[in-house]
Amino acid sequence: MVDLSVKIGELELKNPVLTASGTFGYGEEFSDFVDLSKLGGFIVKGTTLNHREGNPYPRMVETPSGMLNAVGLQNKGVDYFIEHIYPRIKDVDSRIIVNVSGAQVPDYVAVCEKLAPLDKVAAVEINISCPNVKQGGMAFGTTCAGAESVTAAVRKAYPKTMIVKLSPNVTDVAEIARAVEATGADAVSLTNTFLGMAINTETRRPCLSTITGGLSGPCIRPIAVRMVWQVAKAVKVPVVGLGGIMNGRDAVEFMLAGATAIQVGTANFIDPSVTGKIVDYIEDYLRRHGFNSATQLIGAMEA
Amino acid sequence: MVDLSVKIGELELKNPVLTASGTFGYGEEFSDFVDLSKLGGFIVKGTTLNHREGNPYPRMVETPSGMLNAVGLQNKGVDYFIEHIYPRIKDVDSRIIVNVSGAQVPDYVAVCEKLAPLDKVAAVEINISCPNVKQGGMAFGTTCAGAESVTAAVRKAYPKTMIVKLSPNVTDVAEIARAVEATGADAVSLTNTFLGMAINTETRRPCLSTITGGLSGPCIRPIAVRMVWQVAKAVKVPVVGLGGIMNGRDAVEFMLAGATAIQVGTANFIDPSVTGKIVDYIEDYLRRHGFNSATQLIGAMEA
Amino acid sequence: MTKKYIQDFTLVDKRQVTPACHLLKLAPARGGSLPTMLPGQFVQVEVAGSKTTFLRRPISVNFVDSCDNTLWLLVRCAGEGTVSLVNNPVGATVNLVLPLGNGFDATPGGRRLLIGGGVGVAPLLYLGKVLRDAGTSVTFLLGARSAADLALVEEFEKYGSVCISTEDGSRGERGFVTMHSVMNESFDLIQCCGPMPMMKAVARKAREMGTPCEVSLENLMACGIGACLCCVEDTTDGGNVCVCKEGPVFNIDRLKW
Amino acid sequence: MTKKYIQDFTLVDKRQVTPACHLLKLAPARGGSLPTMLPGQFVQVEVAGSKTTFLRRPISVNFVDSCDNTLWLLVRCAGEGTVSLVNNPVGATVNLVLPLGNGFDATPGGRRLLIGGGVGVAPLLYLGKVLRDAGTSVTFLLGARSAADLALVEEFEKYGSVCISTEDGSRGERGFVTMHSVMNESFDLIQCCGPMPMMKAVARKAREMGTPCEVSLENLMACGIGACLCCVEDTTDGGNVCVCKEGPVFNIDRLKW
Repeated sequence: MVDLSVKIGELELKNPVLTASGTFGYGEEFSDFVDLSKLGGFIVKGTTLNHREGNPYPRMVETPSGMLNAVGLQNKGVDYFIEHIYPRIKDVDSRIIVNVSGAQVPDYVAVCEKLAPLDKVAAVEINISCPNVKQGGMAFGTTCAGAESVTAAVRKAYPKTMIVKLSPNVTDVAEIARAVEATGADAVSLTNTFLGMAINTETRRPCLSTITGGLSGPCIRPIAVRMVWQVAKAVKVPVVGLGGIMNGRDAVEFMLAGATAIQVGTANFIDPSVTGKIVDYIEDYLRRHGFNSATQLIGAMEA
Repeated sequence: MVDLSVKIGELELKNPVLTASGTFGYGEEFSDFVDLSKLGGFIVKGTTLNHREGNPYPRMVETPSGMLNAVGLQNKGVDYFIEHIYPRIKDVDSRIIVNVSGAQVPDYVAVCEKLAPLDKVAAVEINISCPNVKQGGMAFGTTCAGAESVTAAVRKAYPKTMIVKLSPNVTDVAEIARAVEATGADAVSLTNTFLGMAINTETRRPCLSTITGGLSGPCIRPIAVRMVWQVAKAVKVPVVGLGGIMNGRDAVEFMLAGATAIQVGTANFIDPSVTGKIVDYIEDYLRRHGFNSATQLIGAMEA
Repeated sequence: MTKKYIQDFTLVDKRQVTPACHLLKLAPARGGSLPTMLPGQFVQVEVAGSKTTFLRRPISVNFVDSCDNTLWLLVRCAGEGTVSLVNNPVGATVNLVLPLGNGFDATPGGRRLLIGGGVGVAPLLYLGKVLRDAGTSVTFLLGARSAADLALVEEFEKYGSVCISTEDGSRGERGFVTMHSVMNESFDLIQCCGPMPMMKAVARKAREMGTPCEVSLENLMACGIGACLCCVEDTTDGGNVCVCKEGPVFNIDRLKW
Repeated sequence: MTKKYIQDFTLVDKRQVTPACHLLKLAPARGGSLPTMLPGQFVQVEVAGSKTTFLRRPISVNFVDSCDNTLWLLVRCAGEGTVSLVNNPVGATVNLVLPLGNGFDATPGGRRLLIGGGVGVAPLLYLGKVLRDAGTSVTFLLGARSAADLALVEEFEKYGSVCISTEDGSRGERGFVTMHSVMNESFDLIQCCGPMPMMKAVARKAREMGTPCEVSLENLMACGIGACLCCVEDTTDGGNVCVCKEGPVFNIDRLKW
């Protein structure tokens, strides 16, 4: 009998498999394909203080082993989430984590204050790394000062588990990770998408309405694994790893690199049932390799 | 009749197609597959002051739409190049550019001083972005001060065209590009490989002897195109674009983003004859789209 | 909303019907009956054998043949993904996510004009069949560049009267569908699928005639189930909505064109 | 050095010869004769139909059949790339870069022992044929886990005497090749290809016996033509050298094991 549970700060997860913000809707979209109660948790899409229409179409282009997106945090705002969506999903037997974005620090604080009273919202993931918004977003995630300002402010306002989602578009991600750890993050998650672009050479126009967008998918997995490895060595708080996880093997790779839990993102678009399979794979992997707890995989790479 | 020629500083190329350092040997390895005189030029592999054995095996692992390598600048040193290799290749009717690496600034200077007298070495490409060496390499390429120190010193010692090869593993590549432009670079080339890693989950050991390596291939092309676009807007000197170019369409994409010339790297491993096909594609593309000169493609994306 | 499945199918029959289009007939790999599908819904097809294809490809339901329990997909070779898909040998396994989207208004009654252009004729076959079975009179108006590009005309004739427009006049009336004489007759509802310029022209015409009109959009999409928010269309009532979930079929009153 | 080519071939015949291995026979797609290939050289095979395969796969030349102008490749299904390769239907086009590497010492004369393990027997068939044609006496020692895993034994018997070792004793002598009685006879040259542990054991044995020995390495490689410097082996005389160019065949005196 193997124990799949892991802990992110105070937060206990029944297994390390989470879903990445913006790739799993509010869970409901996937209930025909996967038993949500089988997941360690799901991270609902980027929520902002006010309603956001997001960026104009086209917002997506396929790339080699990946895709670029420029959704731009389209969402109906935190109040709509609390009134209309939370009641529908709160009874799912899994952890609900809300991803929070903002243009300025007070936005993050206001959203987190509104989410704090919700019993079934177990944690927030602070997004300081969205590449697809003009103000805020990645701007906060690419400097220590910016990252600290958001983390410290939210820490004061939000008592439960706070995960800070880091940008990979930096010279030294470990330095940013140390900065948010020092200012009160209970965990860090990485990586968000990589800033990229593509051009239609026949029309000579950019493929995305915003020209640049966020690259995700297995194409960037080797970079994400490296960053998770660097950050796990640099901080004491748990690291949540993501970036191109397509199957159970990839999930294990991130854990061996130092991740305590993992997030499945783009893979949900290709196989909406993949998260359940990943949970099964991890359990089988632990058995095959003679481990009795998922925690034994964390940083277990033998260099 | 279309004109394929482009200029990198003082250096005239018969067409924009170059080969990336470390992916085309000294040209000779490819002479059975492509007429070298058809290329705009080829960049011979990273040359250092002294002989280097490089890193231990294993040095390579396949990744989704790409590969990680950790060769570590294996080469026989600049003197061996001058005595044994240069005489063999100097009469090829194409431009020879030597990629130069070093652990300290004086190494770069010494190598460039030795190369300067060679008539048929048209330019040097200063590698301040190798992710696979302990000292120097990427360390110089990830800060403006480091990049400036190498660029300024080589500029004093080397009178011909100097291209500085930039690292993508930075927060703001445009800032580094401006720094090397200000200190005397005639052109910048980007991107070098992205720092990544992969783990064999069955052995739980890293796939590379050095744990981390450089990621190349079409997987990272969207990031490289974005960086070329940002740099081309930030500097006046020509930009040489590379990163996952697999065919003529990809080459055109980089030029539309702002590249004056392009380098073909990893694609040479999969189709050793690809460079010739890319030259043909560009010529055909110009015809199809009613251009009469390759220079008209540079930065011609309509945003 | 219809229940969604991710399911393996077997390619049981394959036929090239125009220079650009192949008809694929798929049956559930493990037997059993087909999921309930509505006319105008689509499926997300996994493309296994192409290096350069990462995402699934959305293909509209062309026909559901309850007699031999097959799902028909009309696939236009538009790129490496669709080429690789039609190159599957008969007997190959193809994974589908289905059924997706809302579908056309299939409420019986009134006179319907179903207008299709190119591969856009695909969803109209199943729609026509369902309407005809419910006793609704159906007129198809099929447009193509030339006679050779018309797909499955003989199938359409089973379910309604068929009018044809070809740009070169090689079959039916010469010109675009909007110039076809049948457009002068009166209908209670126009339902249209085809290239964007054609659908916009049809929408204009429908507004002139004051005839209600539905169009089926094919915005670029990743997930097909309303999660990625990539395929949005800016609507008059709801702002950016997912074509894969609230569409692909929209009444033109909701569209800003 | 043999001239290299990048060339399309047609898969003309395919046969599974062991649970893990398939024999593929390839002929030049546009006709013409095969390039000159030396025993022990290899080819780089493009894998078109696999999402997860980016690089070519190096496969050693198993046999060159000048009668029907085919190149034989013995392919072990080791991952998605090789599986996709053997799943090619007869008639499929396969692109090769060839011939690559140095090859075995094929100078006639003396008594040769050719030792192969698993799929490593592949290059020894063509080597044995070339040696036998030159009047050199050839003894094959083929090793496998069990009888079912032995490939092409009847082919080997055409070119020399065949000794067999199986780990389970289901055919020939039980145990590893290094335990086979034929190892007690004296040879002028041992040439070996197989799993690394086997080749190292053979090398040890050869050193004990004072018999010259060549082994064929299969270090992971990208380009196959000496450009990427990924497949290096650390040699006693030359430091890190490319297995794809200076190898894959090395005299054990050059190796540090």
